[in-house]
Amino acid sequence: MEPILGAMAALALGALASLLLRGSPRLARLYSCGLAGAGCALLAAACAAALGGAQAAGLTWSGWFPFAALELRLTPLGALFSALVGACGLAASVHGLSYAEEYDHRAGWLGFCYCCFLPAMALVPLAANAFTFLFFWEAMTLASFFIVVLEHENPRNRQAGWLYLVMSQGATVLILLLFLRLHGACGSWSFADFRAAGPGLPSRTRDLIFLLALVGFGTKAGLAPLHLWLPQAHPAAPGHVSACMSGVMVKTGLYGFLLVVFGFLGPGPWWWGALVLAVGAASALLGVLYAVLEPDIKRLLAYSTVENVGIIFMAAAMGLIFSSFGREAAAAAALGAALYHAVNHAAFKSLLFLAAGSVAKSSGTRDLERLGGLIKAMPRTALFFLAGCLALSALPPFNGFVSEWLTFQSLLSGFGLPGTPPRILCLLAAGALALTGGVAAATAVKAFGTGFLALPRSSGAAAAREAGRPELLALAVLAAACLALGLVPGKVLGVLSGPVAGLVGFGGVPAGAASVATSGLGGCSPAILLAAAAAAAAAAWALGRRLGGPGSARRAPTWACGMPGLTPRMEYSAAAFSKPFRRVFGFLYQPRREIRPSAPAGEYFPASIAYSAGIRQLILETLYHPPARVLMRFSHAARRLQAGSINLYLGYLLVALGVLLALFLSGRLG
Amino acid sequence: MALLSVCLAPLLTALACLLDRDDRAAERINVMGSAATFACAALLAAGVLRRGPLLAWGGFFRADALSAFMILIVAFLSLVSALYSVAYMRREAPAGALHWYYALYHAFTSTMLLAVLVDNLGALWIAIEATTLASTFLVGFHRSRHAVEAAWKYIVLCTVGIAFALLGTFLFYYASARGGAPTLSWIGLAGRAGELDPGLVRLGFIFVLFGYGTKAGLAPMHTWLPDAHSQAPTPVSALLSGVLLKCALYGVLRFHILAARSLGPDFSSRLLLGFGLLSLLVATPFILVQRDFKRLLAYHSVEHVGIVAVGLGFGGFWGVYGAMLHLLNHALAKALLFLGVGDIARSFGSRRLHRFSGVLTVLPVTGALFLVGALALAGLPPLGLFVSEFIIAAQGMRSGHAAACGLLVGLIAVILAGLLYHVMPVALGAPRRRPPERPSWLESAPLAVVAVLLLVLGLCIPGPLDRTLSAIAELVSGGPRG
Amino acid sequence: MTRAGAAAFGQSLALIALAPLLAGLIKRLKATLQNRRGPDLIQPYRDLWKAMRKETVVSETASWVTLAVPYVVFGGTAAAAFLVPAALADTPLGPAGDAIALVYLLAVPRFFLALGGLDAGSAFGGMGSSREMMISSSAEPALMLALFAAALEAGTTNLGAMARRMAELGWAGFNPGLALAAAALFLVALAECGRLPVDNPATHLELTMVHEAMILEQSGRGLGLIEWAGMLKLAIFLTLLADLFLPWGAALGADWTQLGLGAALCVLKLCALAVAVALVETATAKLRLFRVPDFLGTAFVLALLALLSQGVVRIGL
Amino acid sequence: MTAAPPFWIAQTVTFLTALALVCAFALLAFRSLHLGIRVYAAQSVLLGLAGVLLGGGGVGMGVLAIGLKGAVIPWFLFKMMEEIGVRRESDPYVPPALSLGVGVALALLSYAAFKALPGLSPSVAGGFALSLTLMLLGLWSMAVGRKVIAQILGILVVENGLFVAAISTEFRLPIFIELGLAFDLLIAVMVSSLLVSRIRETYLSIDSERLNRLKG
Repeated sequence: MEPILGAMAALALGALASLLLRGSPRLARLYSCGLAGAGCALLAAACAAALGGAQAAGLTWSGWFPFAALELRLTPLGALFSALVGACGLAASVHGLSYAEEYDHRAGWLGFCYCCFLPAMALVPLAANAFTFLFFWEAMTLASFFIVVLEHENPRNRQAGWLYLVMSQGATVLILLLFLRLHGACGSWSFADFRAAGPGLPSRTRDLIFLLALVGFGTKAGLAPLHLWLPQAHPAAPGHVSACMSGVMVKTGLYGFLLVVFGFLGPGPWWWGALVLAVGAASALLGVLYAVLEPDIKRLLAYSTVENVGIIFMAAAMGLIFSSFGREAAAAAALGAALYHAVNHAAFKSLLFLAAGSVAKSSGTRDLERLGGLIKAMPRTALFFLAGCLALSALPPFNGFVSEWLTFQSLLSGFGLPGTPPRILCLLAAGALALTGGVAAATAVKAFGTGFLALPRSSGAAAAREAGRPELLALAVLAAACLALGLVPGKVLGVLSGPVAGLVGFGGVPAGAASVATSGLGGCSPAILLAAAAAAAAAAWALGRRLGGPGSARRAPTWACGMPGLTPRMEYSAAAFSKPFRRVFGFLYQPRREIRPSAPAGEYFPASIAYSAGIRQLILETLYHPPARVLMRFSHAARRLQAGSINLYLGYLLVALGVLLALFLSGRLG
Repeated sequence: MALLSVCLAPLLTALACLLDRDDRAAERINVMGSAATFACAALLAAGVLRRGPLLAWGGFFRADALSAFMILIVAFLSLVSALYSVAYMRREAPAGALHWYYALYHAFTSTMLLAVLVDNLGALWIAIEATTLASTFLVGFHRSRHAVEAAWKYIVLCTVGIAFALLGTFLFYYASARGGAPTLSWIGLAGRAGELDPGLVRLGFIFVLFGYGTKAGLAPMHTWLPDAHSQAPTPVSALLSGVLLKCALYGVLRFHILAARSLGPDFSSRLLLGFGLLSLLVATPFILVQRDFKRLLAYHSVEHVGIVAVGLGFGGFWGVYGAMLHLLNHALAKALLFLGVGDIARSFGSRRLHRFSGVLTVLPVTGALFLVGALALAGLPPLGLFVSEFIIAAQGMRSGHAAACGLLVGLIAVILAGLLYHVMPVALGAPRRRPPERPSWLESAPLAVVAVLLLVLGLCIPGPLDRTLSAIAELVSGGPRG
Repeated sequence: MTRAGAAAFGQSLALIALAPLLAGLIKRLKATLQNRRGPDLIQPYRDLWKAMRKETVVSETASWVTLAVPYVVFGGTAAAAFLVPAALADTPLGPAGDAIALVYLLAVPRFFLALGGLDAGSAFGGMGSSREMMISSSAEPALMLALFAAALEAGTTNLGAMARRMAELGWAGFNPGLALAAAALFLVALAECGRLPVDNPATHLELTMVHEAMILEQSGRGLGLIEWAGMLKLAIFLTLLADLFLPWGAALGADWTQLGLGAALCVLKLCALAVAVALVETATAKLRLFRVPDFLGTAFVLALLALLSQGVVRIGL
Repeated sequence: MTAAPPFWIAQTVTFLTALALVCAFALLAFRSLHLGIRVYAAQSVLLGLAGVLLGGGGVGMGVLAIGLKGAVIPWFLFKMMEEIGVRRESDPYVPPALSLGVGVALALLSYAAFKALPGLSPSVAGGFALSLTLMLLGLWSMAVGRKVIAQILGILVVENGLFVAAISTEFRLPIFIELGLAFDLLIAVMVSSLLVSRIRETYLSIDSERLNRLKG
């Protein structure tokens, strides 16, 4: 536990330093990011060590509040998530060293919030009693809120910040009620007592606690109907912080859900798993379908976070279903897939957000419509972004493939379950996951293709410069991590068996070679596939050289239907690329299109045409606006209660007294 | 002797201000007077903490843990407001009326201190009636049409309300006749609580709760509160909502102890819980659609008084502990926000805060304090109110009021959304207009101290405060720390 | 390297080598169905030979992606070829990849082809990539569920074991569920390999081509490799159909007689499927682009029914 | 328990308090403010006499009540009305018939409340019930009255209710209560006169209709 306290001390020092050095932004940035990086490195190392070890080091300080002590415990599951925080924090801090120049006018305040955000997020998975968990959970939310509204001059950031804080507080209220209900049952705050009291609760209470956990932690994780804050809040934050938020903060929601449902409640009725599977599938589909249309690169990545969280919750749902039918091995495999995808997503989403941040900084815009041709100006960033895109669309050599493969395997083994309804659910979920995979690949092609290839479509994109060296270092490390995680699935599943055992009491991941991922129904080894493909490519290259000689390529202008020269206006931009999806999935987007030609100057050609297109935010309009409208109408009606005349107020007094006396007479007051 | 000094100090200050026509002198006397009052209060509180309850004048004055706690809050906040009003009122008050203002201000403080210290319930009623008198003139100080209307409603509604409290006091007095010589001394009644006539106690508590509830701003008797608090000068409204409501609640609490000891905790707790939840429900719609900032803060007072009542309603050691802690936290947060809003309104020269944005960038110190106050009021963690609301909610769930606890926590979240929706455009965003003048350091210093206190209370509960709150909780709930 | 391993390795190499022959056969069959002589069978080899020797011309706006695309496409497709059992009911990279891995492995060349299309910056490449991604994302659910239906029947997702299980079952294995899965896979094959109802392989008309549009800017050796990979992909899909859904005759053991018989039967099945493809291509006209999702929707419904009958409730007797 | 008062005194006290109750109802019925003030004066005198007759501590309070509330305050109110020149009738919000009905209901409620208490002797219960009735009627008349003067009258009637409670118990209340009552009376009159004058300055009319600017 001591190294972790050391890490927290380093982060606290970073926060202090950035406050003291408000005067000189450059120093404040370097100190805050540097110390944050050091702290995260220490944290990651300590947690990684604890992942393997069985002994759960603990720390209790009872001098904090009279009714609840500060309890921290290093459980395997908690260590895994804290290690994620450490790893992503390290990469983001290194990247922030040069990236955060863009925010130098508020370097001190950003550094302070950033160095408060990371320790709070790191300590949430280590909390061992309800009050500690809630305190750091709220502190994490508040610190990230201040980062989201860092550039509060832009009203969109303010609106995003408000929505984020209000939805997070709503979720925290549900989580608070959940912990209070458990506390009411066992009279103490520590999670060990919750775990003991959980199974004994009446089934109606267990269902209530499960629903509270799903909605509360689901909102924080960004599951479908509750995800509206995520695509607005994450892009508003600076690049290196939104990487932490998207990569790791949503995982704290997952950690909370797993802790409560698996840790405290234990196996429950199978409809729990079915509900989570349905919500997960909906999140995956909705997330990716909105991502494919999104022109803003950071909002695209935020929507894809909603998709990947959906996939993780689908795998966790399979774990729930299997454990409710008493199939421990399959449940362990499914949870292994969920945790594996959580780790993978943390890696490649941080990589993509950091790269997007660098692109936004050097090209001055986040809009794919105005990017393009960056591969020539920023070749290395483009390469790392490509690696991230390959991982995002789950293509073999990279890590996205293995965890999606494992999820498919657990869905397929769902057909072994007794009874027809679970099988039909697994069937539909498998279909949804496949469609999600396909559209995710399209999103990745759009992001990389229209963003980096062909000609730059704006002066900013044309004048882009390669990212700074610390940024490239962070991106390189993360890209290597994505590749490594993809090539040694067996070893990673072995490491994950500790946390999985913590959840389902049975770590049982089938032993196999380090580079092979096996499940009940089959196995795959990305390393061998990569080797085979490389061998075939080399053979083709050799054949080409023997037959056609050195084969140096000659450069010539692209064919542009005979027009004098290729202009950036001719190439396919993001909106054009996603046009087929807009048509095919029109029922969801209900796209609208407005073309207003101005008064025709000549007979045939109008002087100018105004074109505007957009899609309807279906969820916002159907699920969020009606209750808000009702609440406001009720409030305006209620406002007439204070109508200003003193006679009315005296009437209220009389009525209140009359009611009290009537209650007294009726004896109901006891 | 310390007991008397606490009451006399503000009275003497009031007299001195009254006699001295010169405004500057009045300001100096005011500062010295409030500092002296705070010193006496602190001394007394320390004394009570060390040596237990103190009696003076043959039992007429009594200072137990509850009184000491209240004295400290009243004295501290009146000191903060006094310091603030030196700079603020110099620009606001019409010439020559300043010494009247300070005289009334300190008279008002002394009545509140008297109400908290006196043991005789009749005298308690008189003191609270005296606070109404003093504060009416302060509310109507601006002589504008709105201020006069607010003062008129305030005096009429409160006088009528409190009359019923006196009837309730009569009933308690007559109820004590059954066991022997009737008495109005609280200690006497508390001692003989067992033999009081239960029927009379029930009816008496209903009238007392109705009476002092009107003064405390519990719904539906709260209608005077938004008008009075929004029209009064800022330092006065800070004192009104920060402390005066609490003194009325103190009155209710004294009778709650008597009723709990004679009838068992259920009767009075259920009433308090009912009124508390009703206050929360009534305050929520008003907060969501409020345009005027001071009225918004006034409705927040109704909400937080409701939360304290709910805390007392949940009862038990931790219910009372949380309620008292919330009382302190809210007093600090409300004072911080009212004074902050006063600063901003005066710097921009208009009350319509919705027309201004980017206060944080234009007035960094005041904007930051304003934001801290708003986040505290919303109940966000590093600041005190989160802790007290957590304790109350926990006790709610433990004592079986699961639905009430759910409603409490849900409404707090809705109110958070409403408050932030109003506060964020004002505090953040690009500034549209530069304010003609900046608040002086004298105004911002006391606010900074209050903000730091809120932060400290949010992170941990210092030893002496914890001991005081435990003593109060044991006094009220009778049970040990469980 | 046991005999079985060598045989499996040999069969994959044969598949890669004979893919252009299969494509030539289909062109020749289409020609005879349309009453014309058509090119002879080995014409695709001559095209590849010519392409390999031609000079590579790359557009000025293109980046290293365009140069890397041919090798990634050919490498990925060839690796996929090693996963598919043809004559022998076993695959050289048995444990390395199963049905799901095959689907995702085939996704890699498609991903890079799309990027190659966008790289040159011409409108045609972008249009091709956008349409290709839309078609493939609509096809993936049907493909995945069809393979799941077969996997459920065989109790494993390993392709070799599935072929072996089908061979052992013989005629008993041919139940309605698998027939539906075969139909779904056939429709998906047409869409994935850019055959007629979805995309016209023979045309260069800008508005209709999808696969061709992406490789418009490729030339010389790269173009040759991509064409070869396209033909190989068609061969892979047809072999998959032959093994999983036309059960009888795959060689179980590794001795010469069984291998010879298996190879012969496999060639026979591929010719039958080639005739089917040719028939479909001459009988149907090209669908409008936004009718393709409905086409693939039917494939998805077929696959859904197949999986329902395999996993949930047996359709028929 | 001091000795119960002799029979004839009890009878007259009951008679006097009954008359006071009638006065309270009369206040609701009559439209004119002048008449209202005279009715209030009569009520105060009646209650004062009852207090004197009951003896003990009540004598001082009774004399004070008769003198102060019977004469000084009504004179003060008359002077204030002339100064303001208010029109004579009070045109209440609710027609007199309905307000009387509500008054009766409030009276029944008060008597039921105190009758329900087992431990009380009938005379004391009657006393408290009467005081609660007077207070509720005072509150009701304030709620109904449109003029600011009506509200002041209402407060004074409520205060009379308290006076009844003070004298109705056989134990004499400590001087604090009497002081409290007098203090409360002083406040009601002094502050209201001050405020009425300030309202007149600003609104130039004391119709409480104009006093509802502060809304929401």
